[in-house]
Amino acid sequence: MVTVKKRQLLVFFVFAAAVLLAPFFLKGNYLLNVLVFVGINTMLAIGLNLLLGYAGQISLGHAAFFGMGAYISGIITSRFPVEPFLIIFLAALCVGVIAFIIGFPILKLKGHYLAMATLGFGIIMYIIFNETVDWTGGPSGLSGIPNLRVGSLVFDNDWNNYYLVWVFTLAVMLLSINLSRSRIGRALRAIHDSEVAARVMGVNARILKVQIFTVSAVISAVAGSLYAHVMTFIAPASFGFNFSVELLTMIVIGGLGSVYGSFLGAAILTMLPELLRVFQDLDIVIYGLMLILMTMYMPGGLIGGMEAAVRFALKKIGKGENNNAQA
Amino acid sequence: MSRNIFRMILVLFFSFLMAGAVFAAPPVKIGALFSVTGPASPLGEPERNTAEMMVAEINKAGGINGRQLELIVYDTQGDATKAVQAVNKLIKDDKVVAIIGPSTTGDSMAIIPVVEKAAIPLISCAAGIKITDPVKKWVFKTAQNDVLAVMRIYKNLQKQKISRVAILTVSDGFGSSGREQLKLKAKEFGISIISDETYGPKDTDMTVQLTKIRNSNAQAVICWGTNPGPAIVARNAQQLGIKIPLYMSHGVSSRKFIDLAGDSAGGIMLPSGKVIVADQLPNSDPQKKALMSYVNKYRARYKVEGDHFGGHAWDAVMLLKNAMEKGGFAPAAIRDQLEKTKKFAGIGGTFNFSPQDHAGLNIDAFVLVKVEKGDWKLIK
Amino acid sequence: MDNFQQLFQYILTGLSNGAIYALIGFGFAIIYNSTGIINFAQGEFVMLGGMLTIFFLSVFQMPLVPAILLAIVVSTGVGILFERLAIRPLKDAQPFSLIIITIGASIFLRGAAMLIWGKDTHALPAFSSNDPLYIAGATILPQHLWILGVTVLIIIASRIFFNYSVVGKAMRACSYNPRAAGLVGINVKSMVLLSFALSSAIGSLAGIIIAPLTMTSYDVGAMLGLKGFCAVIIGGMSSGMGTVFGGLLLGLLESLGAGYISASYKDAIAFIILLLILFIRPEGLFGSKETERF
Amino acid sequence: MLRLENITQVFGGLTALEDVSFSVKEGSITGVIGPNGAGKTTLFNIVTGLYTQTKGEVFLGGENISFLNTEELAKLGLVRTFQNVELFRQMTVLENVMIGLHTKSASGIFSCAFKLPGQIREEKYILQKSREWLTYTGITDLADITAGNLPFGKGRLLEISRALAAEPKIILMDEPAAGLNSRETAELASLIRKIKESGVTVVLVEHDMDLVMDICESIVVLNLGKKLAEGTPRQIQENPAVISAYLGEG
Repeated sequence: MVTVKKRQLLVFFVFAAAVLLAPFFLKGNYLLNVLVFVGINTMLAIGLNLLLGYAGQISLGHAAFFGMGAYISGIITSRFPVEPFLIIFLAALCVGVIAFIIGFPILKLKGHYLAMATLGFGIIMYIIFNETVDWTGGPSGLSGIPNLRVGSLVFDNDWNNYYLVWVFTLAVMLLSINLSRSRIGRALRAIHDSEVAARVMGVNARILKVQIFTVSAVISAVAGSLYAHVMTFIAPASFGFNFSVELLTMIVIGGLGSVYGSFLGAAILTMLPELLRVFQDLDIVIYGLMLILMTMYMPGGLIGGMEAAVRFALKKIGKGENNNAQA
Repeated sequence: MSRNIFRMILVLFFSFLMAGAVFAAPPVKIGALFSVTGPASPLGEPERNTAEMMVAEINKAGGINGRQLELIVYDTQGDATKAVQAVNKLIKDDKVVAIIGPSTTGDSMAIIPVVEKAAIPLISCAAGIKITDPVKKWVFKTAQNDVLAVMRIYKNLQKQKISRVAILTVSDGFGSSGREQLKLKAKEFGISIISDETYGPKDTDMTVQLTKIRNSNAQAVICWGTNPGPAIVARNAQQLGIKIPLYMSHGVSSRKFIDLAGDSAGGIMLPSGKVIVADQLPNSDPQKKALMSYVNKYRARYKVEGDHFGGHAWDAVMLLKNAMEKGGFAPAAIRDQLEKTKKFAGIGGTFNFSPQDHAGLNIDAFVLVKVEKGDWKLIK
Repeated sequence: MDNFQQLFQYILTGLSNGAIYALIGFGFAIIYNSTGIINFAQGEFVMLGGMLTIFFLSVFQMPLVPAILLAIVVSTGVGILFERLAIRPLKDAQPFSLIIITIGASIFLRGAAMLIWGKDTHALPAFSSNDPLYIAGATILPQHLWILGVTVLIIIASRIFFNYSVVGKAMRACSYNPRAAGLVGINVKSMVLLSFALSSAIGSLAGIIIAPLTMTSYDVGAMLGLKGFCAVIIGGMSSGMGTVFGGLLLGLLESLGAGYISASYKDAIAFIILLLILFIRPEGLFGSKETERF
Repeated sequence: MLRLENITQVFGGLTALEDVSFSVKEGSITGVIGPNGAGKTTLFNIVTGLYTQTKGEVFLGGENISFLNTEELAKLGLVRTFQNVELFRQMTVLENVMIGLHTKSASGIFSCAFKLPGQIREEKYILQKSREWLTYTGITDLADITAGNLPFGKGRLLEISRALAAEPKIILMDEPAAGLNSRETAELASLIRKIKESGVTVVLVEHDMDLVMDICESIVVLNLGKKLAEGTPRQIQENPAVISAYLGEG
């Protein structure tokens, strides 16, 4: 057990080191810009994964929390001179409170009904972003959001933004790994497998589901806030149902219940337009097919498939190591 | 003074380079961002088609100053995030010298900070007035500002002594921008908006809004949207027996609108770029030549009618071509030449750029047309 | 014009839109009741119906009625294929895998339609005349009557089918308890297949009869599908008549909301009602409460 | 220890339980028997708070627990096992038992995410205790296997280990011998005795009469939702009403 823990820590540090060193190899490359968005999407995917992958509760409206974070940040900073970074916490706090309140009635629902309720919530929020033109700028968007700054350091280029976003992303990753390896993480997975049995063992499923929903929303809001300041422009189209589905696709493809899977899925989907450019308009079809095929034939996602392959290889070699590498 | 000398050296240098190595010179890369898929695809698709057609044509004619062009098109899907990623790739990876598009105001606003910083000229094909107002150093646009369309309608209303109007706008970027301008300019023309309704881009029935308008004592209705919404509005208005004049925006100035609205389109008026009535223009119209050539070529290549969205891309490519012919292929030179463009008769109108005006068009860019017997009729 | 006439027009509009939602919702309910699956791709069958009819009309120059019939047959075929290829191979699927698969299917179908037929919007000619009918000062189009008529017909047909035919009864049995149904010799798999076939047929029919009014394009399915979904939730999944009332109620509330509150928030009104129903009475207004099983 | 008073449960128009009362002595093994459909599992569901009874009250150690949640009951020391074995199938055997210690730990989301010192200490305690419980039920060697891959009999043992990890005062077992072979049943019997000897009260619903007669000190018989009889195994075996109910059932 101790070795598993140590190995996990090692994996995380190797990953973190790779992330932090990457820009030195990508200087001046547009990939650095793509990786900024990979970071933001990784954060979002992890947030959704905590809810869906661990606790087994689906959400088709997560883009709404992302949007709320972005709009709270964007509207306030484009109007008032607010202390930088304070706004991120403010956005997270507001969204957290809202998620906590609506979490109680929403998470009473299960399965398809839960999916529908979260979808409805997402659409309502999208309509609000779209229609409150005086605040959000409506469909043509909100521009003139300032970049974040610390003293004389302004986060207005890819290099700076990369570190800004990835410091947050790595923190979210580490905290999620910690969480998944704790009594709370286990309780969430227990709810996923059998809610009744979990409750019989004293797990307060109702509260815990609302709590993780809130945490997930807060992570999304932080991502949204960062997104607003990186882009300096936001429009409702980025926070609609399509994006909620895109997030879902990320974790289905990457791996449900896996932090690194979230990263993998986010990276693939963020770069997908690049990879599919050859196919032009075909990408939407491929995207739909991928969702179906992955769910049918690789329910553990790519990370699950890779783990299975590694385990198989190890077995072949004869090490036969027992691992339960679920981060 | 020294700048001019520098520029001359640059120009000389480039011409020398090209004269010496016509065949060896790599093609000049131009980036294009259009929302080919997604909700704004009715705009993005003809734009992409037109741009590809024009570049192919230029290359066939020997390129610009002997150099071939290479058009790199990315799809923004009408999503700001994807637009920003794509523009970064165009600039940093493909190393384009200029960019045309995007199709929507939102996408344009999203990428403006990026092109401004990278110092790459952008010719947007979106209509939102805020793209070039205030003027941004590197940003130009070819789509007529929607305020010009608003003024064209209001002028006509004034002429008919109509002062009470109802507006019905779609709640997307196009409609909300139109709504803003309609409200802003009303007073100037002595018009009061007595009913202000909206509908969603995916709505399939507008009877309720029109019933409200019918009961509001308005003398005319102005509907602002892109297909298919306004066609449904036209049909619903006919169903409800609304007799007051119905104005549409330039968002539906294509053959498609008449097809969709059927006989309910009769009598509807709208401001439009001249492209749909190209053959009805007098030969004296400076744009006529360009318009006819565009209409014919587009029909020959794609088997459908070209519309004014494609026209925005036509203008963007041609403006670039002119600028590059005069100033070479350096981004800064292209920008400077663009800003000097005068009396360029394109599809969207006659462009006159200046350091104070990067939109370059005036109200003459629009004509008012009316649907008569299933076709567009120019109103003089 | 007086306020009463205005109100009456809202009600008429609301009811005719509501019938559309009910018809689409009906397709959801059929699949849900025999499999417990909510088919997020249902809206795409609505799109397929309209687009296929236009395709047959324009490309093959077919007359209207054969084109409609062929469109329904082809959409039903797509529904059957979908069940065979993507639903049946799954064993012990969790709800969220099914949600993801049906969402994937909806994206796929929409994308395929875009590739095949392009991004243009098309209008189908009205089945009968286009002259509005006047009822107490409010107007309605003959096509609306077609919609109302077809909805009523489908309701009657499905009542008869589910209550009196052997196959219909077998389908109902599967919904109550698939294992028990299997034990008494009902072929559960073919019942599931049949439910997909039926619901895609009804969906495409809905898409066809509304296309003259609402126009159709590759992406018309998503919003209509969601509205149909709201209709079933409001009415109650388990109740056929409930779905109809749910649809009509949704249509009415939408048009009254748009008329008296704000047209901008019309869709928000639909979804707020959806949430309220889910929170307060998840079995729907007309559904019967199921005992929760452990 | 556990007392049921006039429990009635109506589903729709159907009365599943009618006016059932009995009590369970602390430190005893009590069996609840009856033909299929007698309402035994319903009774368990009511006691453990999964159903809310239509009428009647439940007391645990003198405290009225009629309207407490399942999870609150677990904190008070009342846990159960399920007829069909409800394991956390995607988790390992060890992790399943660790869930049993949920009520014995308190770290919240915040301290878990940030690995505060208290949480680390707690985690060590949970791990150590869980291993002890695996030893107690003799399945230590299965610790790292995914629970879904366990054979049925071992799953049963795991479910009991998990319940014990919560250190309950009283444990309700729903047909613990169902699906076990005779050797496994014998092992189960001795395990249940061992549990009882450690001071935990046991209530079981069971069809295996030999097992019930062997280990139970007191038996409650339900038939068609009503209490038919109550007493020692001997008394029950001789009760004419019970005999006719069972014979009548065939």
